[in-house]
Amino acid sequence: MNELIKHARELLESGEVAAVIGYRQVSAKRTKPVIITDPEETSALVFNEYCLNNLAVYLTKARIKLLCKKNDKVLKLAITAKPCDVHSIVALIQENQIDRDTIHIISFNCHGVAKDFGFDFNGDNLASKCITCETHKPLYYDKLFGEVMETPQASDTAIARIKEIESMPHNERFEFFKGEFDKCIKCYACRAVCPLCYCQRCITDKTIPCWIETSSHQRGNFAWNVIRAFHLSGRCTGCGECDRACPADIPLSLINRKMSMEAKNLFSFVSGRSLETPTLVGSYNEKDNDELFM
Amino acid sequence: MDKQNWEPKIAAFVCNWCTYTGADLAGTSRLKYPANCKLIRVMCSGSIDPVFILKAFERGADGVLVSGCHPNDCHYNAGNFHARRRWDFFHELMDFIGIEKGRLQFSWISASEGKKFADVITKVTEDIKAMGPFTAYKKMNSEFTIDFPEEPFEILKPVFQENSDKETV
Amino acid sequence: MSLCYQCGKCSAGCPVRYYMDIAPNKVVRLIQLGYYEEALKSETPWLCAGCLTCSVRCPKEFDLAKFMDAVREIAIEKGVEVKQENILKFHKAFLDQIKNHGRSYEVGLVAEYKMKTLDLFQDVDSAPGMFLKGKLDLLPHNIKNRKEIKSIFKKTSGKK
Amino acid sequence: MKIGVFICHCGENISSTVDCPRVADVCRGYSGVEYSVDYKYMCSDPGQNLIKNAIHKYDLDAIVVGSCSPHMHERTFRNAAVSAGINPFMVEIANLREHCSWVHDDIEASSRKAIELMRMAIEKVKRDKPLTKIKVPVTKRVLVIGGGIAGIQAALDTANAGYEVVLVEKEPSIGGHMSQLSETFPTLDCSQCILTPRMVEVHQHPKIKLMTYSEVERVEGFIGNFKVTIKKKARHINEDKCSGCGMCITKCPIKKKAYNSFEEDLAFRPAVYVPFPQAIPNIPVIDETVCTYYKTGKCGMCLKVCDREAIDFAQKDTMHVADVGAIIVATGFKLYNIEKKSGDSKYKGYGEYGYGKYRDVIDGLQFERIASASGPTSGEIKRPSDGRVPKKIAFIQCVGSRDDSKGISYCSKICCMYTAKQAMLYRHKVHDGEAYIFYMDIRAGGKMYEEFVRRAIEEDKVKYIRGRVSRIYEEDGKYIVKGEDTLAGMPVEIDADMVVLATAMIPQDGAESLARTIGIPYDKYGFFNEAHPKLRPVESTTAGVFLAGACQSPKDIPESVSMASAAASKAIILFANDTLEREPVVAKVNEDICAGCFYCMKVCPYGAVEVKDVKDMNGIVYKEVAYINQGVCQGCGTCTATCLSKSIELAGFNNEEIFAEIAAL
Amino acid sequence: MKYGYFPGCSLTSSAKEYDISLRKVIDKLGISFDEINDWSCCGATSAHVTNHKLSTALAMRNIMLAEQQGLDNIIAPCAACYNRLIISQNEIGKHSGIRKETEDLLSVKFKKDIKVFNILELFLKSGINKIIENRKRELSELKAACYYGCLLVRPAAITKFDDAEEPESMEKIIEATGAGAVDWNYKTECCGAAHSIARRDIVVDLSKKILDDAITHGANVMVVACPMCHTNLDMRQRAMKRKYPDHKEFPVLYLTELIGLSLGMDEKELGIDLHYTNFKYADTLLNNSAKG
Repeated sequence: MNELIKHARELLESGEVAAVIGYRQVSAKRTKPVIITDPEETSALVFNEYCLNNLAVYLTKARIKLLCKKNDKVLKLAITAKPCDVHSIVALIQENQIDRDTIHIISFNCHGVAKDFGFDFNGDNLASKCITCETHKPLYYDKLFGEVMETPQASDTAIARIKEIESMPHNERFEFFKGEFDKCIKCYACRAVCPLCYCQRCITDKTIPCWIETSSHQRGNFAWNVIRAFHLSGRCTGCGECDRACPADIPLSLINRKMSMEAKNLFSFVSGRSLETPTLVGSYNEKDNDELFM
Repeated sequence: MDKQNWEPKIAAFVCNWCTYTGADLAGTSRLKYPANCKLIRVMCSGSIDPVFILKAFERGADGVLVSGCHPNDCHYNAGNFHARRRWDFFHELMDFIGIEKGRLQFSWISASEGKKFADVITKVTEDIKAMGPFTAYKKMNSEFTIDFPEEPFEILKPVFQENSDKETV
Repeated sequence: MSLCYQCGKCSAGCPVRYYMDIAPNKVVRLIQLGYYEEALKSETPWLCAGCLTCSVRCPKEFDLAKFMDAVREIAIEKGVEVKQENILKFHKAFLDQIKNHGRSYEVGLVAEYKMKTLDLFQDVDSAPGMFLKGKLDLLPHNIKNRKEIKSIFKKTSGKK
Repeated sequence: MKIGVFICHCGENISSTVDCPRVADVCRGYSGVEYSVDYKYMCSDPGQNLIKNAIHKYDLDAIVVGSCSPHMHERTFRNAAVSAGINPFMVEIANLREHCSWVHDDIEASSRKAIELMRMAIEKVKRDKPLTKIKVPVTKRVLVIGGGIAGIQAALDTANAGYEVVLVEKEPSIGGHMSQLSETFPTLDCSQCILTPRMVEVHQHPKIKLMTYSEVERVEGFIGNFKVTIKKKARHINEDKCSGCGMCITKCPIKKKAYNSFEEDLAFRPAVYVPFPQAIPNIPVIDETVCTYYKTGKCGMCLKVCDREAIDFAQKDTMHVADVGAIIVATGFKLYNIEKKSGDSKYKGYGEYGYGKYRDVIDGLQFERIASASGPTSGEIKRPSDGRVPKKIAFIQCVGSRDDSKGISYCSKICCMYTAKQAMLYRHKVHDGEAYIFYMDIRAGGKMYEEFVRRAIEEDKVKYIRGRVSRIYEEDGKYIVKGEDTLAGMPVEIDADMVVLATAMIPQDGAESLARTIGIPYDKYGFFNEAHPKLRPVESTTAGVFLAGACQSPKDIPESVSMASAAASKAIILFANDTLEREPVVAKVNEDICAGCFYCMKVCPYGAVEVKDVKDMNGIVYKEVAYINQGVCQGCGTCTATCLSKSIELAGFNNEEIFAEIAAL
Repeated sequence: MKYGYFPGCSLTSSAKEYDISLRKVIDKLGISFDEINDWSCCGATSAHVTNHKLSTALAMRNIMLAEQQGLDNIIAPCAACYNRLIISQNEIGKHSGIRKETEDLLSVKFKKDIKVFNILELFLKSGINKIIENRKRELSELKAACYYGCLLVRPAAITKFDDAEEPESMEKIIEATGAGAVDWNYKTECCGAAHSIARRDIVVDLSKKILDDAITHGANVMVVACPMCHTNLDMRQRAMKRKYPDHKEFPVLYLTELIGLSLGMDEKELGIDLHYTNFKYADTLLNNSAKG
């Protein structure tokens, strides 16, 4: 921990970075995001199993401009990111939202986080994404901390859920999702918390013409959730923040997970894993699956 | 409503260069096919947004067909390749959330495939007839009515026939 | 089959072309046109040495050697009279050896072949030499699992 | 908004299964419809007048015509609307014939469908916006790539029409393959005699800028406005100073180190050379790879003998930029001449013919050089190996061509003719010689072509044998050609003194990379694709890029020349106007809400999307957004569907219009 | 590297010396073999020319045995065996129907992808340097005509190791032994082995042509890698002599024998005395110097 603080302090003091986005502890099993610009405040920085937030969501063009422009000079922005958060950063770089050269990634060898604040960190309370995580060491970073530790064992309930849904007949499935989507109160917390929902104006806010009905009724709820899932298909890096944010407990990341499985299945692609691989949306292969087409 | 006399409503999004022209050829060849399918012409299959399909269902379609040029024959070189990727995804998503694959069908029909166009329309219409009206979606539709073109004359009954008891604007 | 455009490159390169009654490409032509009987009766498939020269050089990548194998197989199945009957007899004798011993047994092979063809004096010049040099074993090399070989023969000889 | 609805009966084509008056009646009831009428033939003059008069009388803003396919008469009705003062894009066509009356039998069903189709079109037209055609300026200069006969013809035709031409040739001289040929079929006139005057004309033409020993490096821009970067390779000779006296060539001590590629490697050339005596321009090139000066820094013999001080060892490649309005690609062909070890080439070699192993097994172009009066043997037919006159010669057709196993399925088209010509030339020159031709089919379509082949057989006694050769091997200085006469059903063996292989025509080296540079599609062999195989054979699918000659597919000289003239006339048509008009169906970005993810840039097949900086009032960039170049955009709309924030709209097919159509389903 | 060994019938009888010399040579070069237990005939050529199913089953039985024995690869020194094994394996890989049929016949499932190598590949892969290192005898006077025969390099699409028309791999091995190789025309021409017994007339004609071409091109020994070819070219020379009285005896060696010679083994050891034609290394030298 001291190393992290020392490093952040050095970065800020040397003037290399304008700010450090990180976590601070608020109670025993709870952290909060913090943006630090004063070297003196770096002592608040922590990294542990309760650093749940995906801080990549703060990497927006406007915020970077606001934080990093210092007297005609553009400084770097440092961010503490779990290996899985780095995937989001990679995706953002690939979608031209940030520039790799202006981001200083401080990452950690990670052995998982708790599913939510207040839970003990153990196999029973492991966050869903950590169960199948394959990147305990970040794929891209500028500074790496932390020791390699074993991840607690847990069973993959999400995949079992997907299998269960897939085994239902279509009409039941439709009713199931209709019911789930119907809980939506259109608070758009899922959108706000998603690092990849960076659009200045969301499709659902476009009213001339009206793309998605925003009134709170089944049809509009359905359309919004389907299009949200589709817009993240092949882009979602699986951070699961939408699930945590949703006040109505709609299984958002379940659909995202299913679509990520399809991306892997159909196109052997996993989002946010490599800066060199072209993004799935926006590229094509002449040999893509053609079975669909008569 | 009498299921025997029920006729499905099908929307087809087709590209201007291949499938629309293929449909023209089906016409000049006087090939016969069911009258349930109405074509919406776009420039390229690459420009069809998934929202179009949701909108079609929202407007009471029982099925949707998307069709464009064969791979490598796109008038715009690669539009259909991007479309194919998009549909590969969207189709899986729709299937997962419970919309049967037959409701949403895809094809490549070239300008010279008038016969294929007629066959595809016939097949899609029959498939959807066999599946019956898309009541699940229509139920959602009925919950909150939307404005759609006026129906001044008797011959065109309201679009949402199944729920004609509900009030429509 | 419809791949063949009758360029004749197969016949041109065939090492045993001079001994054949009709050119290999003509066998293909006959089959293409449906004259199966004429094709099956021809000596050509039997004289084919299976050297694959035609298959390797075919501009249409048609595997003529394999095609000839198939013609022979059909000819046997249909019981068409084989003009080059010695060749067939040899093949049969050879397969009998394998069937019985699992490996080729040359003394038995030659003996059976000669019994079948009554061509007793061919190779009299080489056989004694072979014995002297210890190349012909008087006893066959039997493999252990002859049952399996026999069953393979039995299963594959069944009518299709 | 006042909408006029016009339902056409199309004689009985529509009205036989669609109740047209009823359709017109129903449409009259839709909101916004001011006038609705049905008529026998809307596309006829009276029909069009009906539309025009209605527009005037009812002061219509938009019209919907229910008729045949928009591919048939959209333009007709748009023109009618324009002449009555309505924007042409305020016209919608509902396809009541091809998509309705012709394909359905039931009158009730097709009438209902017709009404629904009309309803969709009416809803769309309500959302239509007036559009104006896009005007693009035209640079009236053409770039011709390739200085063979096709390039020469295209350059001359364009230049004679009064436009400037930049002719780029990668070799030191123009002339191409035609300058290598001895005599041409079917007239047997001397190739160089008819070509050389054209070459000189190109050289002297005031409108043609000739750039030899140069290659196209980069092409930017779009129709009417291309910006081309051309690399001029270092000749190491100052073109302005050189008088073409040839002293350097005569005195160069390196005589036998480099094969003469113009002579198809049948002879050597010095380190400083012109490809052939009639070369245009007649300026030599120093070959760095063999010149002693570049190896040891010594020699400099040419430097000493050149009294005009034209030798410049330090010369470097230079880049030149040209603005052109059209590009004519005429890069031509080369012969399939892969030796037995084909390496990573996509074509396999011909080991069975000993090609590349036996010196007297040569290809068609090599025979042309041997038969040419200006060639290495001064026109005498001699074997490359020992210089003997071959008394028996075998020609083999379809070597490479029509041979799937070697990677080429197509027919090279010219081999039948040139083989007949070569056999004829041989018989004319070697009276006691025998000529055999192994062929599969004779394809002699063309004026006087079949007669020419018959002449070879009947008058010159060339022996044609139908069958592909399987193997060639050397025995006692003869080449045993093993074939089969498939007509006689007999094996054939010929002990020839020389064998000529009519190898396939394949695209010139680098054709594929050039196609990518220009942005034109090509087939799996590397031949450039035409926009339409029948109706647009000289245009590429990229607007403003035209094709001429054998770069598109195998062609003989008259075909290449006519294609070149056609391509030139396409360029001239383009230059007839100062500005270029094009359909306004293009995509446009809403810069206010563009998030700058640039997925549109990734999916655009035409590279029409650019990065645009949005500046605040102090001139400081505060945002990068996508910008679509309207000249380049072809209007496919793939970007509109890919855009996640829906910041792009395709004019003429915008989302509001399509939603309206869906709503009216 | 350890190799599975499939000798094939000929190597146990008419081509004993091939087997003997091969085993001696690899022993010297430090390559080890693991013979397939209870191998059976590959079915060449009689099986595949008359019964396709049978031929595939016979060939695959041996591959199956190798798999069961835990081998990764098989060396098949006989060109015909090699050809049958590799073609059957390829067919099974391509056509799931044939695969299933054969699997049912043999009541097994093929799991592993066993590589089948011919003798040339064996030496190219792990022999050339060792041959050069262990060279004991000067062989430069030998001018070998390398005879591949028809089955060793065909079909090139499946064998994938050398050019089908102008192969050069055997020459490379020959050069490693220090002997010279001549360029000649009949490298891959067929000797007619399939008709060795039933149509001896054909075989004699074809073999004679091959030998003559080698002589014309200045060879003083022929090197083969196939027992069938050897039988035809070596044993049939007597019949040849009867048909063509001016035929001169021409020595035909197995590739392994030549390698053995260069490694310093003597003729008897390698079984060269089992040939019908005489090959005495000393004689050849003598002949050459007499000519020269």
